[in-house]
Amino acid sequence: MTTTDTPRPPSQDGALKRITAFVGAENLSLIIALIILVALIASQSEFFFSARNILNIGQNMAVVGLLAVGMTLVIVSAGLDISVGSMAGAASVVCALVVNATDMVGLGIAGGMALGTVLGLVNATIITVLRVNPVVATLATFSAFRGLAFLIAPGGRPVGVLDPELRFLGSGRVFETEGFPGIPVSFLILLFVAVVAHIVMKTTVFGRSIYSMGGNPAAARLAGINLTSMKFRIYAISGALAGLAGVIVTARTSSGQPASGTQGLELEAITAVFLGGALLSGGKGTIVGTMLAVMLIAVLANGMNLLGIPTFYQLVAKGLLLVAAVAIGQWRLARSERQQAQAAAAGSQ
Amino acid sequence: MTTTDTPRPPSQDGALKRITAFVGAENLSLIIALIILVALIASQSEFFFSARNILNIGQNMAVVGLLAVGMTLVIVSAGLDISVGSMAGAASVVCALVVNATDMVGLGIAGGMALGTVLGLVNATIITVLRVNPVVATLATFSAFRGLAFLIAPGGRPVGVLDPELRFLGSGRVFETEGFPGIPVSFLILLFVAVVAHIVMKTTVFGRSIYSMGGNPAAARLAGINLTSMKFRIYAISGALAGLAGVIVTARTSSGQPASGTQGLELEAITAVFLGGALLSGGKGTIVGTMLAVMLIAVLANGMNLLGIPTFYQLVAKGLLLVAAVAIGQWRLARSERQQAQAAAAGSQ
Amino acid sequence: AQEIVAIYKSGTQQYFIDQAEGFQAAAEARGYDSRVINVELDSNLAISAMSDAIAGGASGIAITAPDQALGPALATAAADAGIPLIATDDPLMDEGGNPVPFAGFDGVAMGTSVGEKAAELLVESGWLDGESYGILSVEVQTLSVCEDRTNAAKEQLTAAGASPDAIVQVPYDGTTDASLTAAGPLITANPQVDRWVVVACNDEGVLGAVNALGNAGFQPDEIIAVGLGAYEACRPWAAGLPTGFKAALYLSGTDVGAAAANALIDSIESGEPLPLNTVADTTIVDPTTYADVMPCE
Amino acid sequence: MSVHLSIKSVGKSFPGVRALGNVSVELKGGEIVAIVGENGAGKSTLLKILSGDYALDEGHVSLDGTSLDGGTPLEAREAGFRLVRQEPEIVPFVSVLENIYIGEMPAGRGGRVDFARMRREATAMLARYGFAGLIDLDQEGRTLSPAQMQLVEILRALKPGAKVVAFDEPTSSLTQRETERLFDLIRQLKADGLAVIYVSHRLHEIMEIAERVFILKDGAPTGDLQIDATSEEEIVRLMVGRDLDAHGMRRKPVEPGEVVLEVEGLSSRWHRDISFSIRAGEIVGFAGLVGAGRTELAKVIFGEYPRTSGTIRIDGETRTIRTPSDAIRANMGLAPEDRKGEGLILVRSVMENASMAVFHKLSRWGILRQAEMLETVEPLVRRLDIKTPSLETEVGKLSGGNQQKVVLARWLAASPRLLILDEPTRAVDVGAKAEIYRLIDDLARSGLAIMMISSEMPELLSMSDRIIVMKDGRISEPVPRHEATEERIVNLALGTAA
Ligand SMILES: Nc1ncnc2c1ncn2[C@@H]1O[C@H](COP(=O)(O)OP(=O)(O)OP(=O)(O)O)[C@@H](O)[C@H]1O
Ligand SMILES: Nc1ncnc2c1ncn2[C@@H]1O[C@H](COP(=O)(O)OP(=O)(O)OP(=O)(O)O)[C@@H](O)[C@H]1O
Ligand SMILES: [Mg+2]
Ligand SMILES: [Mg+2]
Repeated sequence: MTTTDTPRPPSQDGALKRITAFVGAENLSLIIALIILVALIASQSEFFFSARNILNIGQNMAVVGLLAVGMTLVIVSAGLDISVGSMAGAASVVCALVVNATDMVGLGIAGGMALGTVLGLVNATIITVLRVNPVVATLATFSAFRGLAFLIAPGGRPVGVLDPELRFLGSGRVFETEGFPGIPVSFLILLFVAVVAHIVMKTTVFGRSIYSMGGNPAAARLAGINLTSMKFRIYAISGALAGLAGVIVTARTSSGQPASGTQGLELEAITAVFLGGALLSGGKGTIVGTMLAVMLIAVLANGMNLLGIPTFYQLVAKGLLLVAAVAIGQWRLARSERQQAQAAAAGSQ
Repeated sequence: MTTTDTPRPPSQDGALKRITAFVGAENLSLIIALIILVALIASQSEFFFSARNILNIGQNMAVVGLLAVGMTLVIVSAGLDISVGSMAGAASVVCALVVNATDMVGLGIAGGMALGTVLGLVNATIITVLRVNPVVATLATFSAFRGLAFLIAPGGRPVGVLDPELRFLGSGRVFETEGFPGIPVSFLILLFVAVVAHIVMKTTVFGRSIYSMGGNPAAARLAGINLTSMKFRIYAISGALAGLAGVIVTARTSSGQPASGTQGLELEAITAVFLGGALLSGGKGTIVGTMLAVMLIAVLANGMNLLGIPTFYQLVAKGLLLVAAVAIGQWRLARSERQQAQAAAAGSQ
Repeated sequence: AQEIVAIYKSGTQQYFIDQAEGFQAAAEARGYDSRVINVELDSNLAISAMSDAIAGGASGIAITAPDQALGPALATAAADAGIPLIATDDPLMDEGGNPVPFAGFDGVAMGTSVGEKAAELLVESGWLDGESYGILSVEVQTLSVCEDRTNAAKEQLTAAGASPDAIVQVPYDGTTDASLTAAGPLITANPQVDRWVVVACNDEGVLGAVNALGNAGFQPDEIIAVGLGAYEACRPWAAGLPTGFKAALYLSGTDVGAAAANALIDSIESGEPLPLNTVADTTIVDPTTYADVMPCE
Repeated sequence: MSVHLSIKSVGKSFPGVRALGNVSVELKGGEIVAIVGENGAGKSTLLKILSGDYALDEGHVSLDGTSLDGGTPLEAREAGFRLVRQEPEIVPFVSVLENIYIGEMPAGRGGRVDFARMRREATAMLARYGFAGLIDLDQEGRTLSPAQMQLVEILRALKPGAKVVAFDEPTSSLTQRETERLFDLIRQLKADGLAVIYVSHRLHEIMEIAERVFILKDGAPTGDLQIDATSEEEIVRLMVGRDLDAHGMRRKPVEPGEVVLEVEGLSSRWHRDISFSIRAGEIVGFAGLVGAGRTELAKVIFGEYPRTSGTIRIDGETRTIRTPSDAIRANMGLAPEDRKGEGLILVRSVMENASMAVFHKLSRWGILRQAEMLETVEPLVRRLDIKTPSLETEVGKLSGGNQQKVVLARWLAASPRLLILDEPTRAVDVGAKAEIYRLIDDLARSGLAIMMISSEMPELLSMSDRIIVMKDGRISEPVPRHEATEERIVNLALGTAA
């Protein structure tokens, strides 16, 4: 039997079982892939396990991670949002402009996220009011929002921004002590967002309704779920998180980047969500799975950089990793179903 | 009611109706969008209608067009192939290498298409044997095949190839006469492929089975359609056409391009297929619709270049066009359904 | 052994492939380990690569940033880690607006060389008087380091007497195919022009436009195309084919890579700060001279 | 032609359940054998094994000497086994014609489909079996009504080469008249020397059409009897393991209360000027032929389809109902007839499906309360006797009847004022049916108004306080319970003089 996402009443199982229950049996294969990968890299590079490097990985996850969290909501609801990278680019520019104009980092963050939210609402409007399917709609805004980002940026050029507070957001660390390099702020932001999203998806009416509408929109509507308003909320959240990702790009690069730094992110985020176990047809997928997938991809990228593997081999390795991670999962699923059926047959004999 | 794809017995309707029947009612909106666009551009530039420019558009359609034809098969079968651009890149390199080594253009074409086919079979294997969902599988090979393309190319560099015959394939024209600039060879290739694909999709057992398996895989499987072998054939075709597109890239740019020349092509092709009326969930989509969409996009790009519109505005305009084209279609559909309902209501009074 | 790291904005362009080779060869010659990280024009990845390199124990870093706005972030990261940083190809500024040590030639210098050569050929051709000529400037308008090059080239051309009205901007994405696609209609839209000058941010851009001109029926002697990189330009030259490529700026990526590595190692070994400018040579090549300074494959 | 289907010691398990164990049965040409059993007894599983859909775990199956043990759907079909599935599988965007020939289109030169031949054969088939006029061969699959989908399934099975035709609950979406037509068809198949397997929960149908009945309980055979030598009571006892009133119940009339639902002058794309009302405690049955527009009426009232005019009042208050969520807020519930397409989220759990419509009631500040969810769903699962390995099981893995019960559980959880039931006992076994009747009765007695659309005449007659007959988007005067006879209803439905 596959797991569902409804929490079960707490049982008296061992810690291992509880971990399995939390990450979901399907995600075990991601963990296995992660462990193998870590072992491989660590055996080749003494630096991998340095505290600094581990935290580094955390920091590098932030941008894709934020987009992937939003994308999880969208894909579970049976939609798709190809415009996230472009929204992040536009938000990055707006954040830089606002911080330069006002010297207030809070306003910059708010500005970036507000723009992302508005652009997300634009996506939702095109999808619901104009009834354009989400792939075409967000392919269209993927292009339009990118153009917008360049139009916002004066002269279409990156907007430098040197505010140290903003920098802190991108590359600062907290809890720094002797011997411990501290935890990156951007990673904490991602962690916070992911935990909130996890709770929302698991336990709230909104979250469960996303699963319902993704699994069967007709049934969800007849059960009283307002698909239109759900879509507005989901795409707005995806946009807001893309905006936040854009803010972090600005903070990390100390410049508002209309495109560079946010290109190709949509494929990265989509990859993570599907690798994390979501279904194209909707109704399935978890934040935990997505975050594991983001981590797997980030560890791979970090490890390959540590080991100095040439770009071409990196590309091939990334492809192989994706296939392997999913294939392991499929193989385990098939095996466990076979075993359970055998158990059932034996039990009733 | 929307049209079905089953040919009906020929009726005595006028030519207009027959055209509508051929392009499909849904595609009328694409034609409307195309006409508006052409009128707009032509009103701004006297050169748009020059024979040379029209043929230019045809020539520029070839690469994306070939990918989009293959993608139509894939998407109608409820799959997705994100690796087409990467396959084209690898095939482009192989074609250049083969032509340089043997001086035989035919062998180069065959080599490029053969590589594409093999890579397509790799995709199919990952999807069917390892049971990885098509999005993840081809996102993985999108990366892996790109790496492969660079690894094939000596030193990862573009492979120059100056064979005039090959060049003819990319930029040659036939039927050139006084006053008429001729028809580009690459456009003729696309046209031939599209017509064959159209016939296959409309009238053959293979084509009809693609619609069945995409529309309802369970029904198709239970009816004895071998989904595995279908997928092998479909992804192989997509690969072969990507290979051919790669060959044309080589011919156009007189060099085997491992990546440049083929970047972002997957999104272009996917855009065209969805704009042409296909559904993400499969079972729907036509070659005619896809080709109209490819044409619409090519005309837009050409027109904007003709008018010297800067990149930023081009990006926005492309987004708006996509939304408009689909929204027109949706609006027409809604209107016709409303009218039918009113007619039904009136009729039963 | 100590390790030095090079970060390049693109690992799929020949120029950076050469640079990586030069960098690694020079490091090896002096007994150092080296690593190369490519970030494919992604600013965010560049920051990640920088911190990966530092976390991986790099003793010195050379970087060609995808965007010059990254300067302060990169300079601060290196300063915090206490390791030398050298900018290659595109100069960077730190937070205080001071230049980061630099090796290579910057975009403005490249564009200026190309522009100068194109202007020279244009003046020689005599098109300036009488002929109806146009200038195709093939630009990645979304990339500031590209705009620097084409802007500088255009400046040189107009300074030499070319009319600004003759300039036609061709937007592309850095690839040959995109340049070819975009140039076609613009050539059509200027039927009065019967002679063309072509400049771009890279050889791919020039090649695409030259192919488009060929498609439109222009003969090689009706085209003055000046490449940037020379790796595409040299092919027809080597094959002895007539071509619109009349000259090209050859940049020795290998030299820049080696110069950066050597500068870093000198600084590590001596403890002295890096020199502000480590200059490498650029050469304008043409069909008769290229073979002396560059390989062509 | 001599047909011989042999099933020997077949067993099949799924994760968590043993669906079939040691099942053996023989079948010969010219025979009509019924298979009966409770929901989840394994009937569909057996048929799916025969049709090559599932692989069997143990045992042997052969048809006329051809082994089908490891058979694929193609091999089973070519050997002559045809299955009319319980849940029709329709391809949405292709024509009915192609839907019928899916997987075996006649090919001419170059793999080109011979559409003309297909059309000829299909038209002939429609005429031969009396289905002409019921379906348009050029219609797209997605526009079909459930009954028409069933017809497509049947036509698929009847293509040449059939030796054994198995019907898995074919009448669950058919009306009386269509059922009779189907029986004519089955008799014709028998006369042609084919073997027929007939699975149904409607015992009276089985008594009428079958010659033998094979009974399954929890995956194991409990009887293989000649119809002449048995009775409905005995069959039921073998099915459920105890005595049960197989005829359901005759509902005792209650004194109706205040008017709950008032529909006035309602018109829509399908309907003209419809007015009726339902009182608290009242069950109003809706009869009609397939295509009469009953399902659409339910959906118009529920806000799923637009209405062009008319008002809807609940408890005397005019409510604006534009979407189903408006309807739910107005205290309505709708259990749709197409449970797979519109009722259930197959990839989600029983728990979620059952609590979906009341998420808001089970939450505080938007956060769902697990304990309350469990408290709501668990008793319902027990009360409806839903057979599921756990509350977390995906609904798609339950048997057809149990799926239907999950839909009902959802609306019981919502405790609405008006409950619209569209074919509520479609594909539900006798035991559960009696249980559902009792539930509906209970609900009515507790003050609910119930609108019950059904194509099962006995069910309508025994459960309804009044019956409204629908024809071509218009309704008849309500027929009160004491005046309702089968004849009168059928005449109204057909438009023949009453
Ligand atoms: N694909 C599957 N995966 C897991 N369990 C299944 C699957 N298909 C059927 N089952 C289980 O096997 C058992 C038998 O189911 P089956 O569909 O054969 O019952 P049935 O007799 O046809 O019932 P009904 O009258 O409700 O249609 C049930 O417990 C069901 O939950
Ligand atoms: N989505 C749709 N689009 C167009 N027409 C439809 C659609 N759904 C149903 N119809 C048509 O509306 C009419 C009534 O439909 P339907 O057969 O569901 O009625 P019904 O009275 O509910 O019958 P049943 O006894 O099957 O429940 C039919 O003519 C049908 O073809
Ligand atoms: Mg069943
Ligand atoms: Mg109905």
